[in-house]
Amino acid sequence: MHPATEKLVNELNELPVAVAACDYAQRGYHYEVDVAADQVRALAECMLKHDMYLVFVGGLDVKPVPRVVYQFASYTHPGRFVVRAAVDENNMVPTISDIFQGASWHERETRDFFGIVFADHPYLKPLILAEEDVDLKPLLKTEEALKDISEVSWPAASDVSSKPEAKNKAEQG
Amino acid sequence: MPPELLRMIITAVLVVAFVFLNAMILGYMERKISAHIQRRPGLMEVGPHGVLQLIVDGLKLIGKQLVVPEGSSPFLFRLAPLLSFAPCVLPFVVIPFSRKLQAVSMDVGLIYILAMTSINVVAVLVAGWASNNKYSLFGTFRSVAQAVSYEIPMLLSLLAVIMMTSSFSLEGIIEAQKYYWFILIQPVAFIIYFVSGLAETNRAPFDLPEAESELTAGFHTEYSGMGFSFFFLAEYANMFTVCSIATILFLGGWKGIPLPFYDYSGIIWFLLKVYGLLFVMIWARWTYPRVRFDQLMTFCWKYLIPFSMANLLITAIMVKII
Amino acid sequence: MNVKTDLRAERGYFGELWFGAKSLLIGLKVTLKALFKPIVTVQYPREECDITPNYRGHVELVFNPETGGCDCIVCGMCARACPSDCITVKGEKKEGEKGKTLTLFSLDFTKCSLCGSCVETCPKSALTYSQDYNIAGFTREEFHYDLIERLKRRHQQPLAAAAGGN
Amino acid sequence: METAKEQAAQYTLEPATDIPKSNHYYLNMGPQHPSTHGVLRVLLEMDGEYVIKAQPVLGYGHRMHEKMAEHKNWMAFMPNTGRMDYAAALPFNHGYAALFERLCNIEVPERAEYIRVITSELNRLVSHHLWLGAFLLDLGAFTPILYTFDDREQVLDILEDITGSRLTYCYFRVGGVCKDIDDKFVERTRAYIKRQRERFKVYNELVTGNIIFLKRVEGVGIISPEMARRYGATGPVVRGSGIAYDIRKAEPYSVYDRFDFEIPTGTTGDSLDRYLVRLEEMEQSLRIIEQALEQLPDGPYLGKVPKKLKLPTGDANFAVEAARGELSYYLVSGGGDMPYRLKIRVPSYSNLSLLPELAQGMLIADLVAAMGSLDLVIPEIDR
Repeated sequence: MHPATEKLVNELNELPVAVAACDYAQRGYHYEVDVAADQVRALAECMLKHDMYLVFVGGLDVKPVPRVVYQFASYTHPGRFVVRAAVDENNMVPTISDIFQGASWHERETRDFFGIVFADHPYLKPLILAEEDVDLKPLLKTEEALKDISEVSWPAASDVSSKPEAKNKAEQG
Repeated sequence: MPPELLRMIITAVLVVAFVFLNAMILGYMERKISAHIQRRPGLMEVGPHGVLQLIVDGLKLIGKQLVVPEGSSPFLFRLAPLLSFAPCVLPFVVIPFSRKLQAVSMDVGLIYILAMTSINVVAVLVAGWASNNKYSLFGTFRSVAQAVSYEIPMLLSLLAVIMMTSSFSLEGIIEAQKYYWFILIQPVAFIIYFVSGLAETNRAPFDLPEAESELTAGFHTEYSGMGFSFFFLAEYANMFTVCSIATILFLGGWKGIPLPFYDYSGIIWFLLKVYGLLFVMIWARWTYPRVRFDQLMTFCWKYLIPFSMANLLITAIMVKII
Repeated sequence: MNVKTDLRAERGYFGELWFGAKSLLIGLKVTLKALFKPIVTVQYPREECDITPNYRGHVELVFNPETGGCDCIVCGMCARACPSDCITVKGEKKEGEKGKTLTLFSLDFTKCSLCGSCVETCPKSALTYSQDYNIAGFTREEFHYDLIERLKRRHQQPLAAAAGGN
Repeated sequence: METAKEQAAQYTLEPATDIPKSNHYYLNMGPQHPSTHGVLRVLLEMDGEYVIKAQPVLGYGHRMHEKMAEHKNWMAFMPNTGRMDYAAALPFNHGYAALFERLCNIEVPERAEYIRVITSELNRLVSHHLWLGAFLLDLGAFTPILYTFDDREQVLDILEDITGSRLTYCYFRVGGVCKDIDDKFVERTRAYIKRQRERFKVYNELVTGNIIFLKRVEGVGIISPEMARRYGATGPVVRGSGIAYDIRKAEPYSVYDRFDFEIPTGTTGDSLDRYLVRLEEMEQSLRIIEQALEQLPDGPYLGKVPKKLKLPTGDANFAVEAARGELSYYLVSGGGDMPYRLKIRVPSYSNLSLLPELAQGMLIADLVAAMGSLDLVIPEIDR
């Protein structure tokens, strides 16, 4: 682990967030972070302080509440963080567009596609969709397609042995 | 009919005919040269090697509607192309194409030409303002500022030649180059004049009034059909005028080694020199990027004007000494 | 690795003039050289480029000279593999033959994204890519190809032409 | 907090300067403008020739690729990836194929990886050629675009011979590529590399050393490393600012760790640096291709892949260095063979998002130059 990443992880651990190291070869990122909506800004500030840049902000429509997915990486050392923030009871997440200015467009796009509202965003107008399509929210899942968060996450570390790709490999062989 | 009037009518017809012919030749030259510089064949469809393309284009432009945009000033909008075209024709009256071929001999021929070419900027101003289009207005701003500031080095460089010959008459200046061309002793003045000429005619790299990538088409964005073609004609007529002044003042006008067809050797030499300079103009256009507006001004005030003034001063001293 | 920085050098008043004039003349030299070089473009409708045999146009049925038709067994794999649903395959069972006989193979080329899934999934290799690249038309219906018809036309025309010659 | 909620819920909060001062005015640059390359519209608030505020307006070419991905298996979506970035489609192919390989743990034959690298780098050259011509066209030089297109055609011919198409490639497959390269390809590519090296001299003579060009791009559109980071800029934009960040080195994928190449970086982060970085990148791409052709192993070009992929539940990310910067596919899977959600992080999106800050106080001519140097592909931004 790169020392800079280590420092960041240590600092993140002080926040009330759940940081889990992942297998890069399997997932393509190094850390998975679960965070509550009210901790998003603190996390983003921490990322900014440690020379991370914002890769993207996106939405993920799951039960029980939709998630906002942030990805951070660094220009100088390997260390890719996927942050999943659950929206609060008002379908809202605080904006980080004043911390990472690049988040502004990503947040507007997420508002377009998922209807997730970013509190305090200075200009939350539709970006990609037309203004009359403000309630279209095309990426929201239908009731039957909607899955629980546990159904779209990796199985817990304990049952790594029963990973589906092991099965895939067996099929190939 | 009094012979003087007849002469005037013939002159007018010939001059206007020449302006159209010149625009066609230059249009063809420009498109062919640009094509070959870019390693493509260019016009190939109408006539052998596309020589008739410009006639077809002209007919097309005549046939097209002049769309007057909403919110524009219709009278001024229609006036501007004419205002641009008419003054461009007039300088041709005094240009000595050869010893014998000159419509009107004027003692102040040079001043007359310079006065006429300066009117063009008014046409551009009217066109841009009347179009009610922000891009056109931009083009106009730029064009006026550019034309006004480049007039200074242009005149200063010409003044050096005038000082040497003590004459404003074009024939007088040509006669003074009996033994050598003035480009040999006034190279700086020639370069300054030519660069200012490029700027005056809005040719690349100084084509800011119609900068395509910034202003779509600048002052003539809104023009179509004949309105546009008048601007087009005026541009080529202006180019010809600028190059013929350069030929007369620096390259010895129609003087040259006598050719077998004696009677016509003067006009052949003159046209050869003028079209040679026009080739350089076209060649430069298809080579360089466009300068930025403030750089255009900086170049004028920082380089052209000091150099032309120094050149004038040295010329004055040399004239006094010799 | 840093890119070259000598372009940013402070040159002074006359240095800049010298540098600029030189660079402009070099530019003119490049374009003048190009002026006398042969052209590299093709006068398109008059002459056409040689297209590589690997070009992937829309799909065509492969002609089987032994049967005089195509090898399609109407399994429908191509239609299922197509991401844009632009292939329709129909066949009917004929007496005395095993398997189905192809009666309709239509391609809606307006929807096709030229991915090649159909060709790759075909178990009998009965599909191939066409070499047509300058396709144009006035209506959408012109791009609804009947591939059986096209196959027939492709392999009857040479015969007819030869017959006409005799 | 209550007011913040109300504000955000309205969605129609106007920015402070929506009403221009009396001497300011709006200028619509695009969607049909010679220098916005495609359907980008930039709403400019101008004071004379100076830009006070620039607001890109997006979505004119939006096709909702992310939604389409949720309803298609990998092969059905593969053509879509090539249609996002029309100028360099193969890295987009690459990322998507490699993402599934990562999720399903599929081995790719070595030869296939080499073919992928070679063709991706050729495609990067195609993209940079297109950019170079268009950038100079923005600056008012008409001729270079014809020269770069002449060279670009050579690469396109090579790629067409292998992939079957010229622009929107659909060449990579999960587990390899769909067609093997042959000796003719190797030969032609070698010949092309030789030719291209000669051509760089022409570019340098005609453009790089030209005083007008230098004056137009030097000090224009300066992006500081800090600013690049705040906006998440990647690719040549961030390298122009002096940060040596390249996914090919930072998180080596495929076989990029086997080649010796360098990451060109600028010093000031202006348009000139971005120009030089891209030009140098073309040279580095040639180096990579040369080495890859040298090391090209024999073997199969397509690995063993189950007919129907079964995705594990979970998420995975795959980042590749596309021609314009970092391309990330982030896939969330709920089993089955289709993604539950696919987020495509495209480089131009973040690179363009810094335009409003970059454009403040610029001349309109500089804005055109700066936008050209960002190398935008609008269908990629709109997706």
